Amino acid sequence: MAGNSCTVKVKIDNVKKIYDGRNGEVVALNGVSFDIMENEFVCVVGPSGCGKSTLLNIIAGLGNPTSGKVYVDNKEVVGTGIERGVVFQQYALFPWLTVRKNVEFGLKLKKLKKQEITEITNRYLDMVDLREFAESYPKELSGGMKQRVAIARAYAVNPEVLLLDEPFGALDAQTRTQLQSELLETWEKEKKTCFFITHDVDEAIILSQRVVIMSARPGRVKEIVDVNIPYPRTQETKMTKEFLDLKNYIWSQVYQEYLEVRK
Amino acid sequence: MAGNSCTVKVKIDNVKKIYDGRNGEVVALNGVSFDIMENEFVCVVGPSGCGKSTLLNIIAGLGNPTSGKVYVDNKEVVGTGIERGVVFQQYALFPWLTVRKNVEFGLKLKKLKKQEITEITNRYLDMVDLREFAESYPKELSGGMKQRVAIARAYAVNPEVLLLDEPFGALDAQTRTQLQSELLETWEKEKKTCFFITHDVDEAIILSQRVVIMSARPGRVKEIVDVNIPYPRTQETKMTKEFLDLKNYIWSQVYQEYLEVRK
Amino acid sequence: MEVKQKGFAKKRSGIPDFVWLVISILLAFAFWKLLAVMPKTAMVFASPGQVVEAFFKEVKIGVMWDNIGISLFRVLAGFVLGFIVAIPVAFLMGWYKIFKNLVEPWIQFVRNIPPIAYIPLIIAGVGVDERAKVVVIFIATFLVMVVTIYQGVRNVDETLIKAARILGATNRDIFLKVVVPASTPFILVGMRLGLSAALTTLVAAEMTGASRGLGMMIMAAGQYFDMAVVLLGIVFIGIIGLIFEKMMKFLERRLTGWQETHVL
Amino acid sequence: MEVKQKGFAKKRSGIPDFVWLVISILLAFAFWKLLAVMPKTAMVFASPGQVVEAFFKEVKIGVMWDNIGISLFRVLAGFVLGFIVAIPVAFLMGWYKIFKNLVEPWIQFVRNIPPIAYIPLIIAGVGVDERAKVVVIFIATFLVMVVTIYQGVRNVDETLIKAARILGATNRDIFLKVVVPASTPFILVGMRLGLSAALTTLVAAEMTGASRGLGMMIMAAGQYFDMAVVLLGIVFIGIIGLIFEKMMKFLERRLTGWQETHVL
Amino acid sequence: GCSTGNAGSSTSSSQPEKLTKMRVAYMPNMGSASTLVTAIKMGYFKQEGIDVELVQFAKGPDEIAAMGSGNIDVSQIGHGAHTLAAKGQANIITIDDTSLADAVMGNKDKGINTISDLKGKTIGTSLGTSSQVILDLALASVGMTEKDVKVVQMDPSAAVTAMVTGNVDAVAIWSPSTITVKQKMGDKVVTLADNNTYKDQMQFPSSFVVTPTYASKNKDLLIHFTSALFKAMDYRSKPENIKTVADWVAAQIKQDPALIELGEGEGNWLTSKYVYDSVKDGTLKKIYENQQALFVTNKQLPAAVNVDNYVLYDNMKAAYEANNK
Ligand SMILES: Nc1ncnc2c1ncn2[C@@H]1O[C@H](COP(=O)(O)OP(=O)(O)OP(=O)(O)O)[C@@H](O)[C@H]1O
Ligand SMILES: Nc1ncnc2c1ncn2[C@@H]1O[C@H](COP(=O)(O)OP(=O)(O)OP(=O)(O)O)[C@@H](O)[C@H]1O
Ligand SMILES: [Mg+2]
Ligand SMILES: [Mg+2]
Repeated sequence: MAGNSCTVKVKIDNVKKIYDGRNGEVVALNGVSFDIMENEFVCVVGPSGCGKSTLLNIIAGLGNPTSGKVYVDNKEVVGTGIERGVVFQQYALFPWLTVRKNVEFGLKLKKLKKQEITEITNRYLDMVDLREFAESYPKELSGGMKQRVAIARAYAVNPEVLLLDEPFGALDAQTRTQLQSELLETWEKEKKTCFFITHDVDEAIILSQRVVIMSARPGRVKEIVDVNIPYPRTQETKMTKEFLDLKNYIWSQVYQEYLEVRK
Repeated sequence: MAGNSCTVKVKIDNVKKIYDGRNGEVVALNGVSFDIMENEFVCVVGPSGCGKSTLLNIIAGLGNPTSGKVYVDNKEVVGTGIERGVVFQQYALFPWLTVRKNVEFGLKLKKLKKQEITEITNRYLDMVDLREFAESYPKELSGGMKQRVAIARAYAVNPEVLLLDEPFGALDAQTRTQLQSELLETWEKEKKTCFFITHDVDEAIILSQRVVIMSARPGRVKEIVDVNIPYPRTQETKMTKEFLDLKNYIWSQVYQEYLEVRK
Repeated sequence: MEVKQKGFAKKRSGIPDFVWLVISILLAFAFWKLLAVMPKTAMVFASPGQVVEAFFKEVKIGVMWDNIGISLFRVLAGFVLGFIVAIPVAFLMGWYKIFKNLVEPWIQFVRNIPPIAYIPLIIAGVGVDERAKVVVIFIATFLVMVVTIYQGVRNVDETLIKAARILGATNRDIFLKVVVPASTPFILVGMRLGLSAALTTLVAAEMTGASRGLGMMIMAAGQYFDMAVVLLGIVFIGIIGLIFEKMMKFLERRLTGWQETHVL
Repeated sequence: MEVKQKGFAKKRSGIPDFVWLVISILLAFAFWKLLAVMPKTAMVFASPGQVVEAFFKEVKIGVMWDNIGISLFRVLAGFVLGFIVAIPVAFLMGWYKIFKNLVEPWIQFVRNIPPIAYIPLIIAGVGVDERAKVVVIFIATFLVMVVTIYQGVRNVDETLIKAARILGATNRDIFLKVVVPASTPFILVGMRLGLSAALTTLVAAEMTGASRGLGMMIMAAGQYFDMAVVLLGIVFIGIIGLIFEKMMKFLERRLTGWQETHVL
Repeated sequence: GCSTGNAGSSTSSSQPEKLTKMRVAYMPNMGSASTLVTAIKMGYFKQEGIDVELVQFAKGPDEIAAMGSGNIDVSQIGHGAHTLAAKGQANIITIDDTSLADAVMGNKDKGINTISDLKGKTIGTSLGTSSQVILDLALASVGMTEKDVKVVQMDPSAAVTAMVTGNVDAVAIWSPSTITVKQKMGDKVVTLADNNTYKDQMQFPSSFVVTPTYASKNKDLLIHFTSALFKAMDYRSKPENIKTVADWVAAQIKQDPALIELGEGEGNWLTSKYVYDSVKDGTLKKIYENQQALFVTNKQLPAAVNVDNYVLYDNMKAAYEANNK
């Protein structure tokens, strides 16, 4: 079973983000602070539009916070780094590359040997069941298949910190479950740190050690809930009282926030 | 409570669809036949890539079947028609229009009066909680907000047949539940016919009168399951034995198909 | 391991844009001065001073503004016509295969022919009045714009067209409300290049019998090797071009606010 | 209520493409014949027969192929140079604001100047050998391509750049592996227009002291009002243009297979 | 280039010496190319120890630009480019010919039979050329100016088109365009004035020029060069030779000989003796002075300068004397 070491891997320090929209300013994040330990699995839940993706982008180094800072390994984040991998909410596949080449993209940049690239690519294509479609272009894939390519691509470069933005949203329940266990497996085996955004409270509890509940706009951390259920977690876990209590609690917390939005 | 009249609204007759991919031919649909009654609510579930979106596109008149035919009101479908509305899996918002203008798009084409357009638009913007963001551009929205705009846009033109492709996939559980009830409400009140693709078996059962289970590639109809739970259905419905039995059954059926894909 | 991010970030350098423009212009002047002094090029490059002198001379004769005005009219008339025709033609080419098959080879053929080469043909067909000049510029701008906009039309995301159809859009609606806005980036390049083409064809256009105009001024001065006047004409054409570009920038900002751009 | 779908559907008409091409060419010939017969234009339009005659005459003098060959060389050399320079310049303009601020005004200024107007300047700067012709064509093609490709660079979907960065791409990688492929449609228009510009500037280029070349042939024949030879030159430039276009189509098919297009 | 240093051995063609290379600019017509081509064909340049490379240009100003940048040593220029000489940027090493090519022609169908009929009509011409000057002189002869007519700028080939298609009523152009107009319009066209009409007031010389720097550095070489030109001019001036010369020109500029032969009469084909005499009696000076006065009137030149500053009489004299010693 994986557990936290005591080192802070990602430190989010009083992050604020304001977008200058046409519609005036939108405060997307306001004073968000929390730490993610090395080899920790954190899930983030919160109502639509509360700033989850914004926070993920800032950690990834893709957007600058308006104020506040993010540190990874005690170093301030000033841009992207291959120690942080991202699965984007909207896939962001390269439309001019085949599925295989999309997955190989990061590996080639790492200048790995050809054979190694092929091996790794095949491994992850198998994981997401797309070996058959390796030579297809993204436009020839269904929504769920595109999402799976994005997952394979992010996993392939083997980053220390995985930032996932609703990675399983377009998948059927079965594929979803399977990819959940694959993710947990790699997480345990390879000591990754995971930051995982989801709308599915079940998923959040099954996967994570802590669930961060975000409040409605302006996005703040409403509460961080510890999930003290031992790994490995299975379908049966979902039937335990512990699980159901947690689920109800988190659900009701998010529900409050949701009501907040609806005035 | 809504119920089926005995008129067939949509007739799907032995539809086959083959894509000419780079990778050779992909048989996306093979011999799909079933009817959707007037004012019926049908949900479709099936593993990722099994041809659900393809089928929806064909019903919408956006893609021609390789063989077979689709009839709406006994007339063969040869193109789109405003009696059929679509919420696309990938939103398909017009990036150059504000949220409001996106929703107004179809209404303006209908040549409604200005005041009426504004009224309807506001109604649906309120429904999806985006009145505040009416003047924002799609790029300024979060994933879930984009999806909500797509929903409002499709509802606004008030089509007889609603074709929805995982319309709530990017939404938090609460917003999702709310939009589910809104959908059911309009469906009952305005006698709509709904064809609803989802990965969430709970959602399928809560919403529909029949659940179409599709088999893995080449997509065929594996089974059509009647949902004989009376409306209105609530959160409590999810605790009934009837519901849970159905859920388990459908889940296991899809699971079989999923295993099929994984060989 | 962190990669420094440069560019495509919306960061602006501290120095405001117009300062850069001024620097750029000063550099150009310095370069010009240099060319006017270097023995190899001195004969051809009148110095800035001589050009200014030439300007006042032309103003005094009373032809300067007249030349500018009439040339501007020809350029704009030809360009506007070209634009009005290019948009629907590009669209019809994207829409109706038959139309495309019939029209495209002609366009492909004509667009490579040097304007000076078909001047006599224009004179024979249209005559020597204002129409002839406008026609020459029209042809040049039309061809550039139709090629560009056609690519834009082909490039429109199909799902958006589908979405519009579903909402009840007719072909006309799709053209006006989807294809045109979706190909805005191409239409903008097309307009930019169209305006350039209009100006670069000005000399050729005014070979069809002009008694006024910047192109004529350049040609006539060239006969006497009056390089100050030639450069004066070039400078004015350049300035008109810069003004056009400013207008394009303004238009661009208005039309593509919805776009995610990297540099502003 | 159903809207008939035309166009943007991948349906092809039953008639194959080359038949349309033939029809189009035949129509062009008929039109030409007509122009050569109508009294108003007969004077200027040599008939196809006369042009063929002129062709054999030029072949017999032994200059035809030579003219074509040297012009082709100039056009291609200028174009290739223009392309090689335009790509990185457009990219740097999109990437480094300082570079853009410095370079853009110059480009904006020069691109509106008629090539015939700056011929003397080129001669003074570069001389009268092959280089001068290549430089004239280089300038014309470079300007067209840099404007087009720059728009393409600005138009690249930011999320793709983000995705590449996340995967460890350096600026160079992003340029080569994201910006270039993502702006392929713009690069293609740029190349098309660049090739056109190369051909339309040919006459101007060969004013820089040429004794061979299609442009020179046209100019010289024009002096003697030998319209058959002028048209011969135009026809050959047009044919070269059509061949270029065929090559572009081929390239396009290879490069944009990944794109969702509406018409094939 | 540098001087050959064997000025004395001008006519002795026996020694196979190293030839001095010179690049000479010309335009592809009879008036501009004939002397040069003849000198090459007859071997006159070789005899003088010079290897001439001809470079063809479309316009005089382009030649000057090439000369200014050092890419061309000598240019053969027409009327307009002489402003450069007056401005001190070029020196005339010799006159080549005077033009008989220009003409003002009217379309009878448009009611033009005399110069006075031009009033209010549209006239096509290339501004700044000798043809425009002839037009101005013609208009002046009946008390009109360009303000009384509508003058439009066009290339000669465009002017031909405009004339024959009736888009302009008259043209002021030069050979071979004049010939084309006559061919196409037959007796519908009337020639209202040409160079001969005003030859006392104005002649339009075309000349060989070099930059002043080049002139001062290559005095001897230029004498040799001019000697060769004079021999060629003498050859060309003989009526029995003119057809041969035309055919050489045609070959050089790759044109149909039949077309070029039409231009046999477009110039006053001067002899070296005429040049020598007119240098001595001041006729040549007068020609250039008249031309310069015109430039001043038309504001193409700010003020008159002394013609002696830019016409190298000594060069012509020396060359003639070398040929005739
Ligand atoms: N580029 C932008 N410009 C302006 N506002 C933006 C931009 N991106 C996001 N926003 C705003 O910031 C807020 C948070 O957006 P974000 O994408 O982080 O939400 P989210 O929590 O990921 O939502 P979802 O669950 O729907 O994906 C939203 O209100 C959105 O409108
Ligand atoms: N344009 C296309 N060209 C080629 N193949 C395609 C194309 N669109 C879809 N396919 C193929 O057709 C099959 C069905 O795709 P479809 O989008 O209908 O699946 P889906 O059931 O909607 O899946 P998901 O749940 O992942 O959205 C897939 O195998 C896909 O690869
Ligand atoms: Mg999000
Ligand atoms: Mg789908």
